[in-house]
Amino acid sequence: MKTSVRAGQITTLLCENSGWKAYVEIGLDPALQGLDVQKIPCSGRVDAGLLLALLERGSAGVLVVGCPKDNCTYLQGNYRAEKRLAVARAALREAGLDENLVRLEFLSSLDSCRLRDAVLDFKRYLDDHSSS
Amino acid sequence: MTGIFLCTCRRKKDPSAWLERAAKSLAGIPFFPYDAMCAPEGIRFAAARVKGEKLDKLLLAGCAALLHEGYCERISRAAGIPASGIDAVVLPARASSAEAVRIIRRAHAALELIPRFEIRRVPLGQEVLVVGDGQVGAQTAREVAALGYRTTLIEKDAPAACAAAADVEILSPATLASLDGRPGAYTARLRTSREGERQETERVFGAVVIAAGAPGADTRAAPFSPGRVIPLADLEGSIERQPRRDWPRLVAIVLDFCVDEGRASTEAALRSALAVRERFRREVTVLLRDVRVAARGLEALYDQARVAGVTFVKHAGSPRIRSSREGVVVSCRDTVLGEDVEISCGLAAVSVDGLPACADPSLAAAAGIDLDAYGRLQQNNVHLLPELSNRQGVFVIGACRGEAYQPEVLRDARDAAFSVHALLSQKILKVELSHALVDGDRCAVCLTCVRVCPFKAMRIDENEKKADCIAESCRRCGICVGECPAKAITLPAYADAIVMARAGMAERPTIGAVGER
Amino acid sequence: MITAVRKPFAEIAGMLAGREKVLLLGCGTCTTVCMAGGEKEVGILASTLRLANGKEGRTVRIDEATIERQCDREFYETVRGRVAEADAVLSMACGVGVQFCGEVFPDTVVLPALDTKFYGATVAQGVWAERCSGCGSCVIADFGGVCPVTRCSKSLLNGPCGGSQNGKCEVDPQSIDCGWQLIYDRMKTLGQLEKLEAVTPLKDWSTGRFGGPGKIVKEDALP
Amino acid sequence: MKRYLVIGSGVAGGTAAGELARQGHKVFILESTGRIGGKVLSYCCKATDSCSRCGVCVAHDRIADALRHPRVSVMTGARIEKVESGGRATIVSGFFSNPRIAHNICTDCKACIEACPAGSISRYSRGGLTFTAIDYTSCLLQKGKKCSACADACPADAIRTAGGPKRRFTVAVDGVLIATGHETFNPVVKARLGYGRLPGVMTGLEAEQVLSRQDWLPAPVNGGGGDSAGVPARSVAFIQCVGSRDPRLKRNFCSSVCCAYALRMSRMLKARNPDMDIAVYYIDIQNFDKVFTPFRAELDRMGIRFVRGIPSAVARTGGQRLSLLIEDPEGKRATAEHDVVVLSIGVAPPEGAAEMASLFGLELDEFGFLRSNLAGVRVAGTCGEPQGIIDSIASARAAALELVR
Repeated sequence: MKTSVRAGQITTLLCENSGWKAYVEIGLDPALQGLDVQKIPCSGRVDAGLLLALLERGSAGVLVVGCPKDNCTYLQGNYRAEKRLAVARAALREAGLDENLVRLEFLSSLDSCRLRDAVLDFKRYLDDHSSS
Repeated sequence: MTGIFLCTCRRKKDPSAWLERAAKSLAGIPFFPYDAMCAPEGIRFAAARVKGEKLDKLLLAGCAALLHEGYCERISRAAGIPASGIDAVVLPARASSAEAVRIIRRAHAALELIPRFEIRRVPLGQEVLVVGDGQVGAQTAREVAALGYRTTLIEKDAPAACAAAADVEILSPATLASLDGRPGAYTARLRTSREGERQETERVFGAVVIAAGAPGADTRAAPFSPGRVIPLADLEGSIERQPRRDWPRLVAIVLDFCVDEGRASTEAALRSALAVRERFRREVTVLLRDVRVAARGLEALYDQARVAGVTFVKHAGSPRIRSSREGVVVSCRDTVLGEDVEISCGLAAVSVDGLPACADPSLAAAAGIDLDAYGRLQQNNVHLLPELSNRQGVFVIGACRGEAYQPEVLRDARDAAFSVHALLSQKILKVELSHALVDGDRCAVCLTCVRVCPFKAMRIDENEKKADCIAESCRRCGICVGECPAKAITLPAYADAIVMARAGMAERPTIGAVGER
Repeated sequence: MITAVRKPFAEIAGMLAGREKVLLLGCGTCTTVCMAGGEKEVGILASTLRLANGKEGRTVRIDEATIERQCDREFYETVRGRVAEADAVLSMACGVGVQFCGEVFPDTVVLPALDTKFYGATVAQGVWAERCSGCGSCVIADFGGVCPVTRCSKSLLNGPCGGSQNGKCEVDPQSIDCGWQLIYDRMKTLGQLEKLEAVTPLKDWSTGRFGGPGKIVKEDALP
Repeated sequence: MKRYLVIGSGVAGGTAAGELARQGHKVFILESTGRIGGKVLSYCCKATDSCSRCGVCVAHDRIADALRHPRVSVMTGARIEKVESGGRATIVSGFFSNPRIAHNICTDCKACIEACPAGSISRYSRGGLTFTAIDYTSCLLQKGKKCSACADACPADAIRTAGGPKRRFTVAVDGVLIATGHETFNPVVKARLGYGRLPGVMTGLEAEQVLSRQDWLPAPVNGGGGDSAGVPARSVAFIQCVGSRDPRLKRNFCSSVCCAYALRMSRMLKARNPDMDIAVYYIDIQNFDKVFTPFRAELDRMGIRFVRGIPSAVARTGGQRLSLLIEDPEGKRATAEHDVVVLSIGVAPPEGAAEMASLFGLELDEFGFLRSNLAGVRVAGTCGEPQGIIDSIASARAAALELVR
């Protein structure tokens, strides 16, 4: 039986130089209501342990949004994030879970419509794949 | 104490019971509903409550307007609370009071975990080091000195060729051996040699400008041979010296040999081609991938060359050059005709800018500056362009980082001087001590953070035998936090516990089997 | 430092089958530096185990802790209580730590989470390579500072075997340098090539692994 | 502290104003329209998963820095009437339009937008840059009516109407930076390319505007034009050098920016829709990236087609498609079909460049771009020479240095 993932169970970690700026414009968009939206300084702040810990504590999925590559204000952050997401995905596979419970999107501060699409797409994915 | 300011402007239709319920649920926390938090009265209201209730942090709840950086700056100024002590959350338009309280409580719990950061005031040294005495370097030294900074210029070759201003100290031959420290106080180890004797001196500079000139080209990539295949730069010399009778019937000029070149090469090729054509009445064929004319006057120069009878062959990249009995044969795919062509000439001049760079990584290593995919200084990141580097207060300009096109040299020098001035004219740098913190007990001194920090903000404290973060160099990105294998580093404003609190989750790991859902 | 890599998850999960209270014990020294068993890796493995158990509906208690060094008794004091609560300790130290943990807690099952590899150096961020085999009688001085016992796949002491080609070792020409090429190059740099003329006598291997478990007693350090 | 006047609020003007203010100076920005930011605000981000370094996000940051700064005041709907020399200072006078919004006080509460009876007030919010803009062409006050609805509604007292629709000003400043930007070439002049006549033919600027809202270009359906509604185009042609390198139009200069935006846009489109056919018709591809050769190789790998030669005409096919008249390598006439044609229109001097030159006593180059030899008056950005965003920023900073020195 499929259940709808409650928005509040989705964690979105937005780099304050890209995803967060995009979010500020569309903060009242119905698609984004009720999500746990957090500002992080850079996608490079995220590590596998943190992602797994969030899932472990009840997050239905974690969406990390960083700047496009070579657009990271901190130069290397999004490259590091990509590697760490890979570690988290490997761990999820090992645990017998869906590795796509964590997702990394690269988009710029100008792309609020793509942020909305990314969130909606992730929600849809989790809805389609959540089992209970 | 953290005060919660709830903007009620979008809740005019809400029954007052909504607010009452919310206030009741938040009992014990200073809670201030107000009609229009984003308006100046709202800001004044918050500032007054901060004073009256001795609040040291603010949590704003309402619409997305409260999230704007500009708003945060204004309320921060009015209330005298640093931005790190202010947070804002969006409440859904139709949120129930319970829903709103849940969101507020989480953000509140997270904000409570953010420490109050002290501000450190560090002096910014008023001395500037310029590396390289080429046109860009010399011009930068003049510009910087004219702004009143004590300027030192070093040049690796002796004697320095530049005629910098009288108030610029010139050291040559001298190289940069290492650069440590922070913006405003970089310690540079300078290696000088006098009469063959090497000396090392340590000098402190507030800022550094690197204008070290073009990296060497890998000349093995083209079959250079004297009198037949020569660098384009040498062609200019031949034009001055070589009598007309010594010029072959056809001269080929080859650009974009391995990598795409820019306006500087195009201009040089056009000028040389015109000179050979007009002075010696010889045939000239310029082979290039594209004519790069994106600057004032270049299109006219190109027109002039065509009118003068210079032939242009646009190749598809990677032309081949071989010797023949008559001289040299250049072959390539002609993309206009769509066929392979061979040009036999007596002399071929190849632009070395089109050869792969064989950059000397020693300067980059000494200065702690990253390289791009060509091996030139400065990563190809839009936030760095054109003059910033991965180290604050270290600027890179000129051919060491990219194409140096003559009319832009002056601009680049001024750009760098402006950056130096923007940093150092503050005299005192105010630094909020919210930088990455290393827990000495956990630190295994593994050097991971030192190696991964893009900004060279991490070093090993030799006394404490642990990693240490330079607050002035740290950009608060948290890359080191995620990388540290000992979990010894935290970014105090974005600690794991704070992320967990905002997500409404338990701080301590769940020891039980299943996460608490 | 001693280097190690984490075992495949399936192997770890298999070892833990049936255990109900497990303590993951990280080591804050060598395996932290080689990024196999420090606090970060402990956290990742603990979370993975909890998520896996949750998925399967198992109620297993996974606790996590990291101590300074698992090869010294005193460091275990801080976790004594938590070890007592566990019915198995999954050690993320090298083999030394795993065994020593068992010696400190003789009644507790101690399981290895890592495969211990070698004594190595960090040759670049994220890359570790073997440099010493612990043979017990160091011969490096005679070979230009490059250890033939470790760097030569066959531990040859009198020149390369026939499998050395283009400076690479026949065991894996892609990734292993011929140790003897390295020795030769280094000695050439140091101007010591003539030392290679000397024939190295048979090595006494009993000072190392082949003489049985090693033990050091330093008289002046005894209490 | 010195006082500076920056004319133009786009990338170059915004950068210079923000940086000068941060260094402790007072800066006045004059903007001829009621909207800050210039053309860059209608440009799209051209990143795929990786950035193509177009600089549009950086430009937003720079302009936002300037607008937020307490020492920057912006005068919109402004016009300069007289420039005098007052010793070391330059005295500039003219008028600006009311209502005037103090951008560093405005709290983005939107009360004025709701209050305006003519619907003249709008809001821009993208990439961290948020401000309120007034369309003076429809504003009632500007039309001679008595209206102060926006000012009355503003709780922040950030909107002023004192002094009537046109308010005179005189400022004495230590330096002037002219950064009035550029106009784009009007492709209607090149009638055979079908702009304004054939649905599906759009300018690069229009493509930017569409792509800043969505990541596909609309194919003309049932005659519908550059509307964002519709079906995604499956085949797009970029025609380069429209109005550039063209002696017949007295525009034989390279506009510097069109290769950059067309190639970056095509990379973005292709990455989002890998099945799309994209062809770039060109004379010469300019080198615009710090590491250009791998960038171009990536486009080749992606399957973007580079076709040397500019189509001489665009026509409508029997279906909904566009047919481009080209020359094949043998010099024979051939056609190529596409759904949408993007004309990479060039850069032209700003409107009023001649007026600006005569006011300040500056020169115009042969194409009408500004040049200054005066110590206290500097020119930056595209009004001096066609250039991209990063170069505009650099030129603005270099010019600012000359002013503070």
